[in-house]
Amino acid sequence: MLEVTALSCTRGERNLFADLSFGLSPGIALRVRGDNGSGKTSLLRILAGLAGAASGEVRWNGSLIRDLGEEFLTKMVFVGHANALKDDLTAVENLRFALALSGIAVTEPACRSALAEDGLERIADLPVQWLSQGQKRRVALTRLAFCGSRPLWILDEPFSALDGDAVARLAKRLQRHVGDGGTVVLTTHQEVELGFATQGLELH
Amino acid sequence: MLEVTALSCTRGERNLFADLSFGLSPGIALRVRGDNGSGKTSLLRILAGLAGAASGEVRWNGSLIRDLGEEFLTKMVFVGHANALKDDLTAVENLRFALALSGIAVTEPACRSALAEDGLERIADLPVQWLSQGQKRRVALTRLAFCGSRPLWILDEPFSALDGDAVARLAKRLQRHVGDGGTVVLTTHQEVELGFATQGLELH
Amino acid sequence: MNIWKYSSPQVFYPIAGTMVPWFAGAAAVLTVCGLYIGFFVAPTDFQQGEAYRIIFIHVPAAWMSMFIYLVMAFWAGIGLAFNTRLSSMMAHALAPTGALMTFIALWTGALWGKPTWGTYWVWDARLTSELILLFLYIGYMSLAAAIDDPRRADKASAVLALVGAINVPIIYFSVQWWNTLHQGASVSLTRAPSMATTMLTGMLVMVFAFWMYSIAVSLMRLRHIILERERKAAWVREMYAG
Amino acid sequence: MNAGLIRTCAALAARDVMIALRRRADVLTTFFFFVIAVSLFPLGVGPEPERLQEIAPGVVWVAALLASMLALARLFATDFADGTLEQMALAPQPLSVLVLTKVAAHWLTTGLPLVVISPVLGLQLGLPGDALQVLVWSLLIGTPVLSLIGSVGAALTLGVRGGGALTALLVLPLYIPVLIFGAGAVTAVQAGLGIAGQFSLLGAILMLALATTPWATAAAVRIALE
Amino acid sequence: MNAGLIRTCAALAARDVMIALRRRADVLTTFFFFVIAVSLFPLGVGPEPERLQEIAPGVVWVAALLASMLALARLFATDFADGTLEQMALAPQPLSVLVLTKVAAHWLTTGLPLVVISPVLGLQLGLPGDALQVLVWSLLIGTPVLSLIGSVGAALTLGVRGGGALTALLVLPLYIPVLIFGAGAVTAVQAGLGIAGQFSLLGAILMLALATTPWATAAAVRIALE
Ligand code: HEM
Ligand SMILES: Nc1ncnc2c1ncn2[C@@H]1O[C@H](COP(=O)(O)OP(=O)(O)OP(=O)(O)O)[C@@H](O)[C@H]1O
Ligand SMILES: Nc1ncnc2c1ncn2[C@@H]1O[C@H](COP(=O)(O)OP(=O)(O)OP(=O)(O)O)[C@@H](O)[C@H]1O
Ligand SMILES: [Mg+2]
Ligand SMILES: [Mg+2]
Repeated sequence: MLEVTALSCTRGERNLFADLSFGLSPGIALRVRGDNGSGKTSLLRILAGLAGAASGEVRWNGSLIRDLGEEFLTKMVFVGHANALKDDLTAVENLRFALALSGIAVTEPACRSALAEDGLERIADLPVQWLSQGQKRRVALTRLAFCGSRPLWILDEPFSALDGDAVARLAKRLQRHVGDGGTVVLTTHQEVELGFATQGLELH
Repeated sequence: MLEVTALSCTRGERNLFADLSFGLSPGIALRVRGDNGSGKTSLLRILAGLAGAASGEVRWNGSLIRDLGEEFLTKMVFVGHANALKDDLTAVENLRFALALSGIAVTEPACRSALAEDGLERIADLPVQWLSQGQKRRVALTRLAFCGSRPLWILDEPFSALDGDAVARLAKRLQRHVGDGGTVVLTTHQEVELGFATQGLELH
Repeated sequence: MNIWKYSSPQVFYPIAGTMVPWFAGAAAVLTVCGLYIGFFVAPTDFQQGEAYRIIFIHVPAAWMSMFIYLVMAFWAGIGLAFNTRLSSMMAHALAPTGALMTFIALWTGALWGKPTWGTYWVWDARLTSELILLFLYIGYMSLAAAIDDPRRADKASAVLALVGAINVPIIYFSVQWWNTLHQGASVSLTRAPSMATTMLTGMLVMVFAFWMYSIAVSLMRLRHIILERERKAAWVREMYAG
Repeated sequence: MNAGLIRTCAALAARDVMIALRRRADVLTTFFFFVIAVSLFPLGVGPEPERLQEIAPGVVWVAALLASMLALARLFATDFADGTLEQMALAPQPLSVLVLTKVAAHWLTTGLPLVVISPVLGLQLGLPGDALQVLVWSLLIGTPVLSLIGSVGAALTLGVRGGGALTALLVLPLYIPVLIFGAGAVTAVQAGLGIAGQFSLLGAILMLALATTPWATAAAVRIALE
Repeated sequence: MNAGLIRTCAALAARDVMIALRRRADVLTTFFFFVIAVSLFPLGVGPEPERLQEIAPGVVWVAALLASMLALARLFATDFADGTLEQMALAPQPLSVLVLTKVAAHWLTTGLPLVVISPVLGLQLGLPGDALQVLVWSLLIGTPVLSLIGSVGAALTLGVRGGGALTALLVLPLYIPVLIFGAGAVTAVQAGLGIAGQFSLLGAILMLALATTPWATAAAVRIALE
């Protein structure tokens, strides 16, 4: 259960949003909409605890995420604009390390098959620097395959650079997660039909 | 008139496409489709003369672009995945320098009004590092406003990260350019209706 | 009444305004007295002749250079911990004065070194660590200057200030830890001072003069910083409207 | 929990070392920089053996110091640019420990090689056997301190105007004590004096750095990500 | 065409200088680094004035080399990462000239300040007046060479793995002649010898670098973009 109360965020002289409040119970997906620069990324980073808000609180199951600290981090995955991939490592290596970092230990074969499921078997052993824009994004997103146990997913423009199939596949994954009682917060400018109901939040 | 004959491209062990041939007469837009990693970016970079092809030739008005050299570069603009913006400079400064670099001298007021036209007046004087993903992309694309005189536009995923209005605005700009007898080569995974006929090219 | 209300720039700005003249005045008076004692009352030193009179500038400057750094680090730390805007501003306001004091200590010390040690500069522990102090001040200021977002600048420079604080004890005890050219503490609370009382009084008066000066200047700078940071705030607008 | 922490750190260290080995560029440049910087001195200063021998400790130490400082540029910068640092901050493990791990890996790939090659360079400058030993030991204790202190500066300057040079400005002053005791130990043994003092001080500094810098660096990283 | 070339280069230079000034810290700190690096040597080597004076030329020159190396890291890297380099390659102007412009701007903002401050540092190390003059002149001719040679290395290491590293390491040794003659000139004047030889050689190296490196760098850039 994610609760946001009276959240406001300022960047430099601009107030992006003020006094924002909403709650997300399990099995709900929130889709943050808004023009470029309306503050979607800023909001998501605050929800993930990466940035601080000018005022207001973010609570997870009743307690402030600041106080929860690492406990909250074991409940959450964040995929931002940046892919967090190392150019010199192969897709498999990147996936393994990314998961290890977020405290999820997986075997190499597991990574391999997860990549294969996402249609990336051919490039599983290429250094990421050689991959195409969309392939990189997809490698970064493959992490989600192992994050079913984490209730809260925060995804910033996950569909950007993905081709049709990849979009569909990701949408299905999100659908499954929400179906299993997970919570998803995402932004996207693309008109993808997610195949499940989303609560909407419009920033101006 | 852009002609491509028997073009093939290999990356490492993979050949992305082989023996590709097509011609684009003025007033035609080519939309390159294909899954992630099918070779769209590679093709566009070859057309722009940034990368070399394994075999085959690219001709502009009959002569090889390699031989035309700088003359060809005065006929073409390329907007790639990367925005080519300097974090420390403001949007206006970035725009001016980008244009100066491609040999187009413009006054600062001109840049300012061009940015305003694209709905960026508020951030015209912010250092680019503070801008949102989409705002950066839009600043990079504003260059096109001054490139009407350049027949060939090569755009890689121009619509990525743009909000609805921005997409529409860019589509209109492309439409005008094609209407004026320009040639546009672009890739996009989004289903944007461009409002003008495009020749399609599918890579596998 | 709660003391916290003073931690708001809006409240503190006028208070600082009223305090500045007093400290400035005190600084002026004390300096005159101190210099008078130092250059006319105090006797000529039997071994160093007149050169020793530099002490009346050198020692106060040297002490302030270290003390101001500690105060700066303290406020910076408070700002980092409770992110109270005002304390970070205080830290920024203190830095230039501290750097100036350090520079004066180095400069006068070097001038003093020529007659006494026969050289302007030796790479001895105290001199070196004092030089490091200057570098730390410069680093603190350039880091703060290099970051546009004030909130981030405060925090980042605070971390640096705290890490650098380790250097101050090194400066102070360097004379005891290593056998240096530089002489050890001749003034201490535990034992009787080992210098002529007139010299001592003169020096102490100058020390207080430097204190007053530092406080006055820092407060003035603080007021500028407050205005600069809060220029968008309502109260500043009103102040200038009315 | 604890096992998880160890696993995470192991993975992180393994990753950094692997990357360093993949792009040999970074490791080799630091290393060669050190070698060349030292070898330059006989050229810059002139070949008189006894003079070279006199300045040898200082030269080697300063070169080591500058080399490890040059390497700092790559400690966090790439991770910051590609979003990995973000993910580190989001890892359910104390960031200070993760940072410490990164610094350790960094030292393994940039600091240790310097220590290993140093006797050769010392010889080249005509240091006698006992001085060589002391040189190696002093570097072995000293270079980790350099990496630790440096990490604070590197983190503070992330994404900040001023880049590597600003880092240098911030950390070099803090390096000076290490330099004084490190080089001091070697000169002392050359002069036939005791070296216990310098080494106990170096040790103390190392402990202090280990105890404090990880927190400072972690704080700086969080600030940079804000 | 030609007018266009000049306009483009002017714009490019203006941009780079402006960025450098925006990051005022950048310019300042390259030179603070230089200052601090020089100040470090006495600490390592010991305070004896006459010895310091002897090694002063080598010290200042090595420090200058390190400083300009530090600054070089940022010559192309950011332009490469954000796609500006791509656009430079697509500019309807000879890439080698554009590259040369960039290097010039880079030298103006990082090399020149070193030259300007160098006499102060020489003084700190006890160099006499005539030696100071020679030092400044040698740096004035030498630092541009460092920037030019360095640009090749900087371009070679762009994005490339393994191989690029080694080629970059081949560039590092190219600094050596500059150092030998640069520092050599100062030591020569200290020893009361003629300096014409060193300076004519430095000049020759500068000419050679001007004539060759822009092409090499341009080629390296194109390779990196492929
Ligand atoms: C650049 C050179 C010098 C520097 C950086 C320097 C630095 C300092 C510092 C930091 C202090 C305050 C610490 C303390 O009180 O223990 C100090 C105090 C003092 N310095 Fe210097 N000094 C320099 C040169 C000299 C010289 C040449 C003399 C005279 C021979 C001198 C005489 C003193 C005295 C008498 C004190 C007061 C010590 C006390 O009463 O506690 N200093 N100096
Ligand atoms: N220092 C600053 N001064 C003024 N405005 C700032 C500053 N820093 C950031 N901004 C503004 O804050 C906003 C950041 O928005 P954010 O990145 O959250 O947008 P977004 O909704 O993610 O946009 P996009 O859809 O393009 O990703 C931008 O409009 C930017 O112009
Ligand atoms: N050295 C290499 N070895 C093998 N394959 C390589 C190598 N370098 C690049 N590739 C492959 O070449 C392709 C490059 O494709 P390109 O970037 O043109 O794709 P794209 O069509 O633009 O994809 P996207 O839609 O994701 O942008 C990728 O599939 C990549 O895996
Ligand atoms: Mg965004
Ligand atoms: Mg692509």
